Amino acid sequence: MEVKEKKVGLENEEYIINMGPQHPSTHGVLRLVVALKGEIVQRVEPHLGYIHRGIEKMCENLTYQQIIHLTDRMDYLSAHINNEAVCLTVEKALEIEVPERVKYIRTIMSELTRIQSHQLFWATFGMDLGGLTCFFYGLRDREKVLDIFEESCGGRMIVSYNTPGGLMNDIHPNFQNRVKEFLKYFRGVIHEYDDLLTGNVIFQERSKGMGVMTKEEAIAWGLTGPTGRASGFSCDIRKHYPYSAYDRVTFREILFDEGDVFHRYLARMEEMRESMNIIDQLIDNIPEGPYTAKMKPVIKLPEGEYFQSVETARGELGVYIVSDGNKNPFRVKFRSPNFVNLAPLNLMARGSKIADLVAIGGSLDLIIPDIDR
Amino acid sequence: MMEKSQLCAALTTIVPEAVTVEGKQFAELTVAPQNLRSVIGRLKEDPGLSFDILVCLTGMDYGTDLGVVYHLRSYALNHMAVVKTRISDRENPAIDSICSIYPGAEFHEREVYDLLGIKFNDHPDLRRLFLDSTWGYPLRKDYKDDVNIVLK
Amino acid sequence: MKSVIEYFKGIYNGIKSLLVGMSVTGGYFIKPGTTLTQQYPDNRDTLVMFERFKGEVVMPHNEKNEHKCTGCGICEINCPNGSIEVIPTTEVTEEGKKKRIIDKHIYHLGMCTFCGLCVKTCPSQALAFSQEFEHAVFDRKKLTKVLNQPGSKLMKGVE
Amino acid sequence: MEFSIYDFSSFTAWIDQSLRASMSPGLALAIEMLIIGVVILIFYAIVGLFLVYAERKVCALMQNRLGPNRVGPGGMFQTIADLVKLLFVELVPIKNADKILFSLAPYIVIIASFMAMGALPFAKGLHAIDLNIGVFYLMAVSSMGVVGVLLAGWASNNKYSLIGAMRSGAQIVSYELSVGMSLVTIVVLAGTMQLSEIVQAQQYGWFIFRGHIPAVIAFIIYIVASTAETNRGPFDLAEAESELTAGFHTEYSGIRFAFFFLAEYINMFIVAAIATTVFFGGWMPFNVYGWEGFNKVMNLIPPFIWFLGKTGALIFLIMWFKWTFPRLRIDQLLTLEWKYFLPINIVNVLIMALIVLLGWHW
Repeated sequence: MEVKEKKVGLENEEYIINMGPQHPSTHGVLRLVVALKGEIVQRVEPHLGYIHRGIEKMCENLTYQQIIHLTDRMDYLSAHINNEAVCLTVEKALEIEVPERVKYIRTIMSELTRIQSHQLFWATFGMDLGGLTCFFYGLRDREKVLDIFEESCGGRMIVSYNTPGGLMNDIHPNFQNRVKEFLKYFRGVIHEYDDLLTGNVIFQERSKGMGVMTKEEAIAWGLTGPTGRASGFSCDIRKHYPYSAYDRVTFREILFDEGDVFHRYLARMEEMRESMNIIDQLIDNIPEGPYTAKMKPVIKLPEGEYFQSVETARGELGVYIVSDGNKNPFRVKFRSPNFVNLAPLNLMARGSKIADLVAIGGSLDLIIPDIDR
Repeated sequence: MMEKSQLCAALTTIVPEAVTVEGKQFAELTVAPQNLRSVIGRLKEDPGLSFDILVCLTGMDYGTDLGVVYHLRSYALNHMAVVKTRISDRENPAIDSICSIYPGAEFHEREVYDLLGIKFNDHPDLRRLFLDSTWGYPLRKDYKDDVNIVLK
Repeated sequence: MKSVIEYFKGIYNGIKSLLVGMSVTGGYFIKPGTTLTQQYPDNRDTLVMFERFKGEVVMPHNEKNEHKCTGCGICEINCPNGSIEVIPTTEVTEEGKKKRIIDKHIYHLGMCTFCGLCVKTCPSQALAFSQEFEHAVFDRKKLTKVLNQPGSKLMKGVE
Repeated sequence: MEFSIYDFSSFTAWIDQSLRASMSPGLALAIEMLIIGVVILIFYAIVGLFLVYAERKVCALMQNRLGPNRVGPGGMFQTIADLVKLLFVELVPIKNADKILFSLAPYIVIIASFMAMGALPFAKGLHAIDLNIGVFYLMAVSSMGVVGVLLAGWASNNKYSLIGAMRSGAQIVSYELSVGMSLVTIVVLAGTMQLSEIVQAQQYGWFIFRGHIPAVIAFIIYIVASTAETNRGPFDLAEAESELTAGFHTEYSGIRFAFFFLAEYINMFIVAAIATTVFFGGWMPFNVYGWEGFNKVMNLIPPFIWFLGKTGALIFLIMWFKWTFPRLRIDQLLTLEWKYFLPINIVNVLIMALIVLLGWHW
């Protein structure tokens, strides 16, 4: 009798494993405490803070120009878009209209950033699922975008190209040619992405129907970006609240209804194509003009609160600046998309297998420095 | 899509206990902490407003008071509103959690608790998120850290 | 019957998708010319960085060992990380006026985040980015550099 | 004494006779065993090192890279350098690990692959032992490695290792079935289990051609199932890098890890060699009945070159799988076996038996 009781006790025992902070599939220092029953995930509990640098606190002692270089380091794959978010907030507060040229360049740069971010997503997602070759193809193509960045901005990932009122320097004379060259090249090789992964029967089996978020759940949890749009939640800031030159271009908002891993992946693949179309519409029409608006050397925002959202590669990045009239902000808050997208991980992964947890985590495309800030 | 002034008028009728001001960007509501949950609940449920998504939840330290700022958005109707609340008790600040209304608020509230020390009543899992329990509340204005924060 | 057809259709489509994937990798295997690897230490001589590449902050000197830095300290104020220290001194000019000139322009490469604000805000364009990217050193002290060369002077005409 | 690279039987017989002439039969047998052991050990090391190098180069080219190219010409000695490094790496002791089992596990894995090596016919007359149940023996010993994997996972006192080992157990037990069934298909066709006779029967036409469609299906199933049995991608669930860090060998370091690493490659060689022997005529050159001139040219190439060439081609195929496909999930892996391979295999064996009974094969 006693033996039997013991056995029951063992059956109810959860097998707890620590995924991370150092683990190949967490893409950084995220720690997931996973309670398992056999291979089935019972509960996932994210533990954060391994790369918390207190960016919001640091911002309180920096000027608005100096904040820019910190935002590069939040979501390092959307560095340009993060820069733009802060710049737009400051410009909105000062009620400055930036030159048309700046708007066009910012939009092109943002879309290039989105493309390279999704390329890296494709690369690492393939690797998460065990297709190691994807990693190299993805990075190979991403290198070309980074070269464009390096030529104009001077940095590859950490670009710091935007500054309140405009850009740090004008685009390189070679910029347009290089971008067109890249678009031509990338249109030629993007079919490989589909051949290698999208169409693959193993990949489809692994990703279809996994980690489903319905539209209602996605809205309730505030999922944005491709993650939210794969669930049918129309949340593209570029469409709803156009900024920079997005009101001048036509593009499709990628929406799917299924909300599973496969459609999150598909949403990103489609977004890459859509981004190329946006760049196509803008690249030949960059107006001549100054690359920055006239700005005072010391920027002091009028007292008040300012909020601006932009669409990064992962979702909505909100910048909330409270100013008390000084050259330093009183409070800066970044509503980072990854932080919000991570929250329902437990909901998505419960009841699936460890391998699915990796796939689900990969499909959210988490950037840990953006979560911790 | 409603104009800001229209939205303010609608807000005043639906949530009369909140003070509605037309801010620079959005309609701003100031709510007493005890009314917070019911106000936000009504903002979400009302079909004319339908604030379906909590965009941002910010903890604030105004120097004397602590505060929480909620940015709500309706994607269906394309408008935004800001709900603000202030807590004067710095020693033991507490406010109602809105996790039951917006499940996505869970992490946001944990973050605010972690960095500002504001407790959220009825939060399902209120623990510190980034820092360990021996740490202070770094986003408070009176936070002192002589080792890591060097001001020139 | 329908399920049987589905079963075999599934097998057929699955195998086809696998073969398509294999054709991509196999295609690259038989085209070894497509490799992109840069053999880094070997191609050091031919490796050219982009002209705007933010390698490290330098202070360009002309052939007469003159620089443009007036020692105003704007770069120091603008640096978000405190990686620049300007140590000024005074000098008596020919007209007998006291003038602030630079003694040492200290640059901590280890703290620099390459945001470019110092270069951009310098009123006399005294600073620039070099394309040097091999920063690794064995001693952290070597990352602290004095940018103005010993015995250098302020260029004529720069105020 | 005549010696030819086309037929090793006279050479081996000469060694046997000269040994027996000078000493007692027991001692001669012992010395023969010793010689064979040393030869296989050397061959084992060479094949292992070469395959590691080959895999790196193959995957590098598939991924648009160059692969190892620093040590020696074209990076030839990279694997040797790695081996030397692994020999000097500290064997990290694991707290609370079952020490005996922990150190035993890599040896079991490597012995299992070693044993299979002995029965392979490399060329005419060049095999250590020609069992009359050769196919059966190969299957039996090659599946022994799973014991080592299970021990490694259990003894490591690591949760990831345990999951990896359990996956490996489930995987190998299931896929052993498919491997066996697909080999049985050919055994039905050949009418024997002796490897030398299987090879001999394929002189004019390899079994994959002679057996019509059932043989082709059997081959496809065999190559997939054996990839799974060797724990290689896309079936590398036991060591799934992105899920279980390194699975069952997470805690191993130094030479113990090298054993696991080497065993994986040798197992790949063995399954490819079995496939070569059973489906592709082993060391038999590609002969067509009646084409005398063509056959003569083909016969000029020595048999062990044929054998290694065919094996190499199959190994390349397995590598190609690994570097193209994403990994399966454990339940899909088992579904593939029990829902697709097993029923197809059973029907396949029946069809093959029918073909043999009716004499449709040629």
